[in-house]
Amino acid sequence: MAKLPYLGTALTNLFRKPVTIAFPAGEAPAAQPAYRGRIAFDASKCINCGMCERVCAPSCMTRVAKPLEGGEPGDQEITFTFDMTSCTFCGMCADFCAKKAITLTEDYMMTGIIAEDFLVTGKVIKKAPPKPKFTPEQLAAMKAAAEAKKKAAEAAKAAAQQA
Amino acid sequence: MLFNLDKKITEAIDDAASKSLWLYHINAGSCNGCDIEIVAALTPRYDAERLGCKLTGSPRQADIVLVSGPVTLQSRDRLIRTLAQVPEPYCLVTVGSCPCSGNVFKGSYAICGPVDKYRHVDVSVAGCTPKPEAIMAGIAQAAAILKEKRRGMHE
Amino acid sequence: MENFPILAIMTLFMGAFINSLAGRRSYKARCAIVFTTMAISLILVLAMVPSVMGGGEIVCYWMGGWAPEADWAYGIGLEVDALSLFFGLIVTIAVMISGVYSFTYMKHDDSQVNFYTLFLMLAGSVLGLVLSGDLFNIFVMVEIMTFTAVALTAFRNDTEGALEGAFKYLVVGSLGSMSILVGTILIYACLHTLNLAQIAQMAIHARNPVMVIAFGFLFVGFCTKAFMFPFQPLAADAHAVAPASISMMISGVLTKCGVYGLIRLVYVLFQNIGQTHVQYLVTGMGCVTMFICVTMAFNQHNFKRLLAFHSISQVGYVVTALGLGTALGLSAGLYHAINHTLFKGLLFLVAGAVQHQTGTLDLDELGGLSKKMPRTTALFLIGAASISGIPPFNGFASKWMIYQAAFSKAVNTDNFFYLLVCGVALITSVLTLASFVKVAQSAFFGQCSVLCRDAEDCEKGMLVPMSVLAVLCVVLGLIPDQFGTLFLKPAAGAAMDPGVYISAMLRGADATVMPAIYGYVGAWNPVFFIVLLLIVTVGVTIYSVSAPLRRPEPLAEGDVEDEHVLPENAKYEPFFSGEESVHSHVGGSDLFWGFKENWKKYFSFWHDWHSGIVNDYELYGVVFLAAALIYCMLFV
Amino acid sequence: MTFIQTILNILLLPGLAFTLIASIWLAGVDRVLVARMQRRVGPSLLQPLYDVLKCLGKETIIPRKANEKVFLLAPVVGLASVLVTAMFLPVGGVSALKVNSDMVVILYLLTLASVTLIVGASASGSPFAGVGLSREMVAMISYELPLVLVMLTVGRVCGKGLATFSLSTVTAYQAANGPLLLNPVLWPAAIAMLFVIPCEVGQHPFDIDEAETEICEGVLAEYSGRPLAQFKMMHNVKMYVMSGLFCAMFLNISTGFILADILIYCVACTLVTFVSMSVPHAVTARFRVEQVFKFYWTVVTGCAALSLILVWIGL
Repeated sequence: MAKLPYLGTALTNLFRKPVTIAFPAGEAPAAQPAYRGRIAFDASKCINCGMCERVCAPSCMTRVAKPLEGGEPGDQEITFTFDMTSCTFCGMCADFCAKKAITLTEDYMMTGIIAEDFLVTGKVIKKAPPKPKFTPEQLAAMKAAAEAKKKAAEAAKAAAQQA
Repeated sequence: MLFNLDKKITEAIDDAASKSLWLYHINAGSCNGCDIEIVAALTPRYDAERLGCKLTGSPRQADIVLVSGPVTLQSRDRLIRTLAQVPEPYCLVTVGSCPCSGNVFKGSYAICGPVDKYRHVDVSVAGCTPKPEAIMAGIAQAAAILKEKRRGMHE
Repeated sequence: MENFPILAIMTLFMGAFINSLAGRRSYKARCAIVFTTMAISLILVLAMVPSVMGGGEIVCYWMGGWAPEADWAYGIGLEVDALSLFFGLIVTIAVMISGVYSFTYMKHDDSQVNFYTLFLMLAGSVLGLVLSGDLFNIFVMVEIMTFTAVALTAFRNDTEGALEGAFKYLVVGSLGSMSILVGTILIYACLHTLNLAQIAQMAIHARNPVMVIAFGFLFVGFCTKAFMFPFQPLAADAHAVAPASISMMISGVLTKCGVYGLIRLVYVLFQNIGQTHVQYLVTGMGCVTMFICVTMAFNQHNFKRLLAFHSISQVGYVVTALGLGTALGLSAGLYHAINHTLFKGLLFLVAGAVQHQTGTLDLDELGGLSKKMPRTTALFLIGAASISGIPPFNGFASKWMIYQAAFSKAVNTDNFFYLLVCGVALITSVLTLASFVKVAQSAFFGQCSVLCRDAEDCEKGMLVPMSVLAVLCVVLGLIPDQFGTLFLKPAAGAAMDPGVYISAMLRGADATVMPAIYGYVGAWNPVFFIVLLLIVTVGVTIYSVSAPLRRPEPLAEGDVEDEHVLPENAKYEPFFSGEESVHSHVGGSDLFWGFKENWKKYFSFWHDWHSGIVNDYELYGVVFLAAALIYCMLFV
Repeated sequence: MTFIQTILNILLLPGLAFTLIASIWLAGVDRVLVARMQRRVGPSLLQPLYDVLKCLGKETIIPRKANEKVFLLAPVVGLASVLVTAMFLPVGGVSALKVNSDMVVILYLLTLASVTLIVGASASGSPFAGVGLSREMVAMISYELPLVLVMLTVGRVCGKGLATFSLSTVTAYQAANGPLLLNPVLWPAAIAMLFVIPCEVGQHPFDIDEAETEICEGVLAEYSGRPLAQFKMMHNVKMYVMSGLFCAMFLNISTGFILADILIYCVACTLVTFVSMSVPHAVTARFRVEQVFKFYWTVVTGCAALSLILVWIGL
């Protein structure tokens, strides 16, 4: 028996219930708390700061910007694509996201046949800022006019003192 | 033939093919994380043997080839050679992020991946590392594909 | 009919003479002479089979018509009973096949006339030995046999070790001849006759120490001729260097002479096989020989050396069986004797073919011959299966009888010794199998070595004799029952009942002999199960042949076998864990590491024992002679 | 009538059909039991059948270095030889084939099965197969000695005054005197036989010849498709043959009713499979080759020899 330490265990195991989970037939068990699984991207929170792309080691995300259709000229639609087959699930993007737009969920069941099965995408619309009233030239002209006016006034003032 | 016997035998074989899945595992420069999870899928808690899985030692007997690792320069020829030696029909399953994309190693001078540059990948399991449940789900998906492939062979 | 034995012998000697006169002319003339003489001799021996084997007749011939007067044999007699004829058949068949094989095999050697002269003299002397009815005549024949065999061993004296092997054989072999001569002299001094029948008639009454010593000397002498235990290094050295057809003669025919001598000695001349201690002596010798030789064979990496040790090991089987002293044991021994000649001859000829085609016999250097020499490989597999006792080949049938004989002897006498014999025999059989697996893997399967790359199947002149032996191997395995009734039963009966032998030779003499304990148990009947095996095999084959097989496609352009094959085209390359396939042949000396590791001490002891020094071997022989004499004095 | 009966015996009851069903059953039960002992659910009972059928449907690759004929023929002969071996086993007192020394025939036919494995491996030209066949041969040398001793012991006990290597005599003796396992003198021999079974079959702790983690399936390294299926089936049938041999030699219980006898035989076979194959499989790691040899030639042979000596001195 000394040389076969598991003999007793094995024989008693015969009369015990198996410890196997029901999974392929039944429900997949939940992952442990704080498991870092599939990325969830909340586009509404994103401010398109780009920090996530900057900290991602395997560069698993892409940002594609294109002009927004039907928007103001200069408005952009930015597509965030997170490729799960490329991700290391390190969580850096979530940590650095100022607005908590990126979170790592507990969903680990990531199997697929084509690349599209693994993509997490989100679209952010970037509005062009409102137009200013004067162009820089106008501003400069206005500034120059004001300065000329000021100079003229000073000159008039100096002439009055001398006289 | 008598009582459609040949058809019945073919059906029985097709049926058996999706219930007996022998795995051959190729490490194409993996960090061993995924390898451990593959073995974990065979442990009592997950028990992939329920699906008929068994690890074999030779590609000649494999039905499902599991590839892990980003396909390094050293392992590229070996991977291709081993895949060439697997008898048809078989399924190629990549385990983890590396064989799909190269993961953090992407762009290195020593990486020749991803795997689908060389062979059609049937099922990919993403994760770094994937959990054993995910690997089993991938194997189950591969079993379905294997059945389809076999049906395709008959036609 | 009376003249047939002497004609059979003299034809061979005359053939030798004519050959040396006329054989120099051309290759064809030589072959014609040799073939004719061998054929005539074979036909003469076969012509005696129906009456001697079937009718129980005993053919007697007195040289020069010197028939016995007043019940006293003066002349030289030839007496052929079923036992002699059985061995005569073995001899003539083996000679025929070996000779035909030599025609092609020795084609490229020089001084072939001398070869065939010696060969026919060897054949004649061996046939003379087994058909002779005179003890001194037997000695003369043994001498001729030994010297021609020595000369033939050294025939290819340009090869390394040929002269050395022949010299060892000569020196230690002469110890055996000397023993036989001394034994003969002592018997003549006691009984004043040299005729076998007369000795047999008188020896049973003359149980004095001199006769016992004579028995010891003769026993050792015949053991030497059969290369039993302390003499096995000679066989190994001689076989390794002799031409293959001569190796076949030495193992298939010369050792059988020793066996024949032993049977005549213990069953007919002294009739003391009924004594337990004689049984111990003979059976013990057989067991020790078969076990030590098979383990020695395990270590060899020269194809023919390995076969040589196996040859002695199988002779050990024969001697063990005949030492049991029962009819079943003797039948089993005789059966195994003829089977041994067939399968070992086949294996030696295969080794010769391999040497002929590749130029080497070193198992470490051979490899992958099965693709280059498919026919030779098939023949080798038949031979190997036979010697390892794989059913349904002949080795199995005779080994089965040997186990049966040993086991029933053990049960009947309640003696543990025979049970051990049975166990040793079974284990030896497995070890035999193991070393033939080694040969198969090293030489015939696996990857093709450099030396074997250009080899091809040998010519028909060599394939045909080998095929004949292979067919005989299969046939004798399939009809053990019929063969037993036709040949073994009369032969064993003749040995078990020397009274008939004596009265045939000395007509009217009263023959007092030991009571014949004759009961033939019967061989196993493989027919039923062979049929079944065939049915199942055919059934499975049909299904498996209909399968879609992927035969290797030819190599793609730019790919070189064994050197570089593109990874994409590697489907039919052997699996090397993904590495590029290189030449890596598993085989040769280190194949059975797990076994040898545990037996390191045993193997190194026997390795040192086989020192290769002729002085040592002579010493072993002398010690064995002394031990045998002491044993005989104490117990027999 | 007897001819028809013989044919039926060969094809149905103790013969082909029964053998195939029994071997699938035993192999399946073994896998399930091993799984249960490791607290797993395990595969379905028909898993060995699925494996074999699946292999039948796969492509058969003949490697370029292989000798095609021997490569394909070896598994056929191997399967045939174990099937024929199974014919000699008495099921409920009836055996399909009888010769007067069937124990020796069984011994040699089992050897033949191993030899086909070796020759097939040898013909495949793979170095892994070379290593595997060397190990298989050493395993064979290891178990052959105790097996022979056990057979001698049983033959001695059952064939008083007669030379018997005959299984039918052994079963007849047991039918008259009760199973041999009740005789305490034979317990060491029975233990030795229980150890011989897994090694002969090539079951887990002794599967040194096809160690998939060390030498890439060893002897089977180059086999795929149909020949592989034949070898796998041979493995299953061997499992039944060895269990059946143990039952015939030590556990033959006869009630007089043939159906009950067959049932008892099946249960006994399953039990033997469990004790000799499943339990060691579940609790031990694989042996090394020289450990196997040492273990068999010391411990197991010792057990068998002890029994033999005890029987011989008349206990």
